[in-house]
Amino acid sequence: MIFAIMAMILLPLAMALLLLSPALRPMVVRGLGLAPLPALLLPPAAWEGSISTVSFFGTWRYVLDQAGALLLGACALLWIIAGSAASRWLAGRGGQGRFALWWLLTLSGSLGVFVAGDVVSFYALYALASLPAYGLIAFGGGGAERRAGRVTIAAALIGEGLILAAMVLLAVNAPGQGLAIAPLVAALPSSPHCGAVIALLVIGFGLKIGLVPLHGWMPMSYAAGPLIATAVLSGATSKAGLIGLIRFLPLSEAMPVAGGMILAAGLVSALYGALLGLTQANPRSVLAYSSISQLGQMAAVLGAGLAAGAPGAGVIAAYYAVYHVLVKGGLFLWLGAQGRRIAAWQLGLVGFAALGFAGLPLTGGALGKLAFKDLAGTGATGMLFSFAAVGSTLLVLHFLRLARAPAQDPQPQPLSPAAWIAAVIAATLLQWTLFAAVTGDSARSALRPGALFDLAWPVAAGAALAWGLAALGTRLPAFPPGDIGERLIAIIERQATRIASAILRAETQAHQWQVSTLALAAALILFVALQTVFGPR
Amino acid sequence: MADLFTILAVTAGAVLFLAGTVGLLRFPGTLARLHALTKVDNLGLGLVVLGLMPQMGFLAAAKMLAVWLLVQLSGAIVTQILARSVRGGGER
Amino acid sequence: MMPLQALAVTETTPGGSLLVLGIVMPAVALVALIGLGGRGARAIVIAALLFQLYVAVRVALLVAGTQSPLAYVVGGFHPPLGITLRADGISALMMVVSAAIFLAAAGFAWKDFAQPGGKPEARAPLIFWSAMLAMASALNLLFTSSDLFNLYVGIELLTFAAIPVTAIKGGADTLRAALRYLLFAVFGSMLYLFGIVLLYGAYGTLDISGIAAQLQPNAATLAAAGFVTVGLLAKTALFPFHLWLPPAHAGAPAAGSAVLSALVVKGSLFLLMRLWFDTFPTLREPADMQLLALSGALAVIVGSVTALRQQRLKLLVAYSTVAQIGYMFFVFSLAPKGTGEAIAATAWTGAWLQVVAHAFAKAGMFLAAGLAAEVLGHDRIRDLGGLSRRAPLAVLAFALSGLSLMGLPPSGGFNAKFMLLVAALAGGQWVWGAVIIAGGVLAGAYVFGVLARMMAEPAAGASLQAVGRGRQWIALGLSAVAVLMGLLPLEPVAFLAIGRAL
Amino acid sequence: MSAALLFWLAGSGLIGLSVYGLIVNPHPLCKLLALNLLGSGVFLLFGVIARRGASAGLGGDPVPQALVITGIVVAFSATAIAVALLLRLHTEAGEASIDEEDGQP
Amino acid sequence: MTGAVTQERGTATALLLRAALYFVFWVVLAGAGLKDLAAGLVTAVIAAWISLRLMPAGELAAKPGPVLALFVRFLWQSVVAGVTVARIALTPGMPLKPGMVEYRSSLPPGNRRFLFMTYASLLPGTLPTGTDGTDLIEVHVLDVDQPVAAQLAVEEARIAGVLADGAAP
Amino acid sequence: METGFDIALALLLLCVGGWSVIARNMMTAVIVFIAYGLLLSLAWVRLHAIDVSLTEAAIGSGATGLLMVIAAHKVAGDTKRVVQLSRGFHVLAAVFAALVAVGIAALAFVLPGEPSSLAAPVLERLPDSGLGNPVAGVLFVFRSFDTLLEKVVLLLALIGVWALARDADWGGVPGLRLFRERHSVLTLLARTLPPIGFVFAIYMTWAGADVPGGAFQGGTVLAAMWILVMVAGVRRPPRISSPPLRLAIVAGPVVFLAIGFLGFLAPGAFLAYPEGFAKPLIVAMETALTLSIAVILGLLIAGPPKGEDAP
Repeated sequence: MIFAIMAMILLPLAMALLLLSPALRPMVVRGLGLAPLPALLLPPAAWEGSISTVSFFGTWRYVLDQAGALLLGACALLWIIAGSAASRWLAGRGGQGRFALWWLLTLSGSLGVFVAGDVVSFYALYALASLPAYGLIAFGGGGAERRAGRVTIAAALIGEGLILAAMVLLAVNAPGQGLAIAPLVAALPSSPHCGAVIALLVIGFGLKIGLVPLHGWMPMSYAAGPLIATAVLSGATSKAGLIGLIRFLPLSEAMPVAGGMILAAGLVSALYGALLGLTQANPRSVLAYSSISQLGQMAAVLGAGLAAGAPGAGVIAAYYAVYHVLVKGGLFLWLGAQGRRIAAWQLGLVGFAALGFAGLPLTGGALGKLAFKDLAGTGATGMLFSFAAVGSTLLVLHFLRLARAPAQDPQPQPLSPAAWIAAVIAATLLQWTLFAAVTGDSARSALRPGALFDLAWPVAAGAALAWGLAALGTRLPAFPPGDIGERLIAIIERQATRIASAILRAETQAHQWQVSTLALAAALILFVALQTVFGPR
Repeated sequence: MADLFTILAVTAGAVLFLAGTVGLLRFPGTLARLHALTKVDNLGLGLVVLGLMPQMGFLAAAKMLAVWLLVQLSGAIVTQILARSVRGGGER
Repeated sequence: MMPLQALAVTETTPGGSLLVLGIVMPAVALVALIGLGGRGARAIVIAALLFQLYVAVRVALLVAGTQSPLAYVVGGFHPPLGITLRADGISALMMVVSAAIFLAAAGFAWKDFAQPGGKPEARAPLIFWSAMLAMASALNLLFTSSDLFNLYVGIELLTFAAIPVTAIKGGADTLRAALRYLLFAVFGSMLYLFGIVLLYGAYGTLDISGIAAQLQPNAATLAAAGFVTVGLLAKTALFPFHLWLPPAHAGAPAAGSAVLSALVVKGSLFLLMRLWFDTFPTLREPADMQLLALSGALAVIVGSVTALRQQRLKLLVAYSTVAQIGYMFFVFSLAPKGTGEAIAATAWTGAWLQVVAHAFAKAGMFLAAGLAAEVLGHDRIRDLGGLSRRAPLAVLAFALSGLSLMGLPPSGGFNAKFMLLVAALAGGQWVWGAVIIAGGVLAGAYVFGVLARMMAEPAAGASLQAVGRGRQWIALGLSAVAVLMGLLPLEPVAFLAIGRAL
Repeated sequence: MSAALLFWLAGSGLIGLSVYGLIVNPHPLCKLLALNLLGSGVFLLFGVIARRGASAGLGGDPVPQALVITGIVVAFSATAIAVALLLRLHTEAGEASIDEEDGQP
Repeated sequence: MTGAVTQERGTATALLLRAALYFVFWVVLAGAGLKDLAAGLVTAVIAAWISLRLMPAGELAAKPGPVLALFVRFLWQSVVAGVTVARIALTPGMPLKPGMVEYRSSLPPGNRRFLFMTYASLLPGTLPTGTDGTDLIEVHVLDVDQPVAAQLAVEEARIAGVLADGAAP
Repeated sequence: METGFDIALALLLLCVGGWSVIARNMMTAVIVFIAYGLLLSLAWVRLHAIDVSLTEAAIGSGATGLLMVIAAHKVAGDTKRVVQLSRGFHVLAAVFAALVAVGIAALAFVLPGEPSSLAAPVLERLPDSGLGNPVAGVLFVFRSFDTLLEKVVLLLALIGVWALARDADWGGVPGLRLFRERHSVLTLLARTLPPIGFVFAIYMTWAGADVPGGAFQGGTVLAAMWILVMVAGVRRPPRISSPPLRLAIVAGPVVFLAIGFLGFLAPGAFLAYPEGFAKPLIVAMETALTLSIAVILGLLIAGPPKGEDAP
């Protein structure tokens, strides 16, 4: 297993190094779709022994468990599909080496993060999954793209900082335990800093999964950059945040307060994302809000799990996410494949897959929803999940309406349609295949009438609502992509600029000769005075 | 005898130093002041040296004489250079 | 934390003469360089620097082998009358780091500063190599001497060697920077010297362990500690005493900047650590140490933000040095005095890792920046586009160095910051922890800003010069060391405690 | 009052004066002069320490005296480099100022 | 001045003579210990060699007799000069009419003229302030009414008389 | 009487020092500083440190003063003030400076009562070296390592000054920043004084082993003579690339280093002297150092090479 893991992480990096040679560059670009192949070796192994660990250099340690394996498999498939499409898309295009470099780096981190078993590896691979995204988003070099890239990277860097703080606190709380994640997390509930660590984790990973109100960067980022890049960013790299929550939340311990808060935050995100998505005019933004909503539901599942102390919540959330990985990636690929008129069969297939987010029976998404039904419960929480599904339906229909209109700015080089079709089909097949392994129920249970009804009514209600709204001619207000998050970003940008200018002014003052020398004299006096007052006697 | 000589010579030297200082203050113009400074003080120093010579051994006395002669030489030359730079032509 | 082992009388240990050779041989080479007027300059320099590396490695092996410090009594006169040299774990480590970076910088500058063969001696090579040799000598002195006045001569030597490197290009800006540097540094060393005066007045010796053995917290000692510390802060360019560093480090030739940023500021920092942990361990009071940490925190924030706003690459890298120096000052407040606790050992290791990782990363980064300027003919950040085509290895070097400066694993910078963070959070010093994290975020921002530009398409009409692979590999090698340090386990390193009562 | 104490006080005063001059005097040459004055003040205090250590028939402790001699030479070296820098800067820029154009305290 | 009063016939003689003179100076400084004398000897010879490099033999060669006479006169003139200026300084009215006088020298530009100027600067009331490539010497005097030029001409003749006809400067 | 003199001297030092700090005109400030240096060497005499006094007069006042005079002469026209300091800032600076001064002054009263001194140990071990001057003993025996490094510092100062040459001027003659005159009586002085100065310089070095004096003071006198010769134009300064000059520069350090390494062989430690040979070795070293110091000081004052400009 160790070789597969190493190959999975290092192969993309090695290919990135090969890009240095102009001669090998086109070859590497052609092989983008092959880079994630080693990852496919891993998931089956997780099912045989459930959890396996390797470690080397003392610090570095890799773990394969079911949650990680589910996400890893799905993401690897998406990367393969998108990578093959990217190779074609890049052929003969300027800057292909650059694009391939950022692509491969992101790929390495994005897959590696699912098997990271110690805090250092996790932190490193998480960063690798987040930071090079800048290059993908800002690839075109336009002003909006660069700004989107900047905002994305700022969010990523801040998230990194918070996560690092959380990890160090984890390590501090369990001295002598080493740096493997599992024992550190196990020691967390008894630590005095437990609340702080969980808050840091939720905010840090929340930035990645766009938990409201930390979601502002997401619509901005998904609306910019090449669609091929957005596909993997939305489908795969956002799951790094999810695996973070899965790995670092002490799910085996019932923590009603913390869990309840995460549950609430997730549900707010789920509903808010669905609602605000309806106000968007750009299909990419709509998909971004859909991601906010979907990832919010996943966070809510984890919150519920934490509240109840259900260790299985991680696997269930991951299972639900698998569908999102491939279908969300596929939808972006579909947008990129448009160029001409859209055939009806396309719209049908896309609609079927996308309504999976709402839980349309027979879709893979429906299976995901069934898997977490127990965790969601039947009370108010369950109802809220259902409302989220209603919202998702509305959102998907809104998306389809927007996407049906001829693209204003048709892609000069459309992506190959095979990519999105492959992604959508893979998603559906994967969900059906894995259902039994994850839930323990047979897949047939998903076809029980009760289950079908539970799944169908929110979709039906959503469709009716959409029809009603359209019939009444209701016009929803238009919000800029990112809404309050965007506003928040603008405020932060303004304040940051102000603070930076103030610091620069202070620095300009401080490097004046007279100020600096005076400060030296003052420091001398202060130092000696402090020594004299507080020093040893 | 030697003591008396010493006292007289050193006193005379001191008086000359005083006169030189008075001249330095009173004379008009830098060049005139240079006269006061060099000529009077040189003599003053000479008298002091002369006065002290009997009080010490041969070698020490010779040392002092050598000092006086060197001061004469360098004093005379440095004065001229100062004078020249005061006149304004000296600096390149 | 870990005071010097109480040593009644230090005697010369086997291999102790290596310490003398480490200091004297570069001086011999310097004398030969001046005396021979350009003849054989290459051979002299390369021989001296290789010998330097040999000495450093031998010292490190001996220290590691015997698990005890090396010592040498110069001239056979023991303190308080004479001077002794002493190399403990940290000395040996820094000697190796210094020798390695000097060799790399020399390799980088080899062609630029070659004496023209067969022709009369040229100016720049003589000046550059003389200064490099003098710096090498002075640094080894600073790492090993245990006599405070001898160390004073050492820090002055280091400054005087740094000045010509700064001023070698000769434009008005660099001259101004060099003059600022000199005046400010001499101010600092005068304050240091006065501290020494007080110590001599109080203890009648200048030997570090001699003073430590009889240390009393009396007024003279407290004042001395203040003067010595503040004087060295001026030389280390801790905020707000950094006025000279950015223009000076940005104005020197790339190899010179690399050595200045990587090593020269560390010389006085080393001395500062030596003083507070070896000479005045019992004076380390929280109030003062928090003051140092506060300055360090300001350095991190102000230096990083200022770096973020620079328009010239070399200035950005120089301001990054201002910021990175700040981290090293957290050790004063994170390693509480008088304990052998795990926290203190963690902070201690973290600080030294930061010193070393920054040395390699910054040297690599300055060399990369130098190559960038060579390829493009300027170092305006907004027009760095195209660099990745002409000098991909240099861009890679910049990126790897940046990784370490940001504190992302795997890198020495990460290990350092992680351990400092552990110490900060375990000691309840949340504020410093927050600053360490914020510094990493800001560093990420400026490194990414530059990398993105480097990867961009070349500006229209830009003419790009080719640079050799060899020098790119040197820059990359230095950066790679900084990254490979990240493979070290995240725990206190025993070697750093050799020669100290842990 | 002993000579040692007197010169200690004088030395302290000189250090204070030179620190003031170093901060406020605008021209680098004036700063350099103040630095030299600072150095001489520090040396003088070292001399007082030496004088306090008069014993064994010596008028002062020879170790600090020797160190002061080394210190004077080092300070002179700094002055020589500084003057050279200053004059070259004067030639290059027409003015030997080390102030930067921006900022007013 | 020590160089000026040396009588020189050839370089070797000059070397010996000057070395002897410097040796005397050394002894005056260092005393007559055995080691000291040995060191002094070496020093004196090197000093004499330096001296010859700076001022070749014969340039200011002088006749011993007149030199002695001039030296005595110089001493006396020093006294007169000092007393004169002191008297002026201490006299309430200060009888002083300072001004510049131009003197045309008959000595060629170079060391001989410089020697004369130096000597003149020690005379009462006169202070040469400079010369150039011509025969002009500018002299500052304390009393422009005195016949300074005539006095200087007399003194110049004395100097010229002392100097032997050596190599041309 | 003596106390009165000391009080007067201390006050004078403060006044003159203060004057040189606040003087408006740079040339005035520098000249006052030179006077201050001379007063300071008097103070050193009062502190029973004749060696330091001589060094202060020669280097602290003389050589430093000369450098500063040259600089002040050149930059006299600098008037631009980029930064105008407010009155408040002046007051603030004065307050902090005063606090520093008062603090240091107060230390006089809290220094440990029992002064520590190395005078006795120095005297005890001095006879081994054959030297009579304890200060020379410290400089060349006990702490000769410092002294060796100090020579490296001087070399580096020279490198620092030479670094400021233009590339085209490299190898040429120093630019003698002093005014040079052709028709000056200075030439007479420059032809007559140097041999005497030489004898005196060698005497100072020679005697330095036993009485105050030494290589540094001797070297300074010698340097002064050399500068005199160069300024008067009697001898052109040598090209900085000339081999004899380079040899003279490194002679002292080379001998010093050689003797240092010799110590490895004979008594077995760097910079230790073989028994009985200490004094001759030290004298040889000091002689070579005198030459090197003189040349280096002269070159430091003469400045970086300026090419073959018209004299």
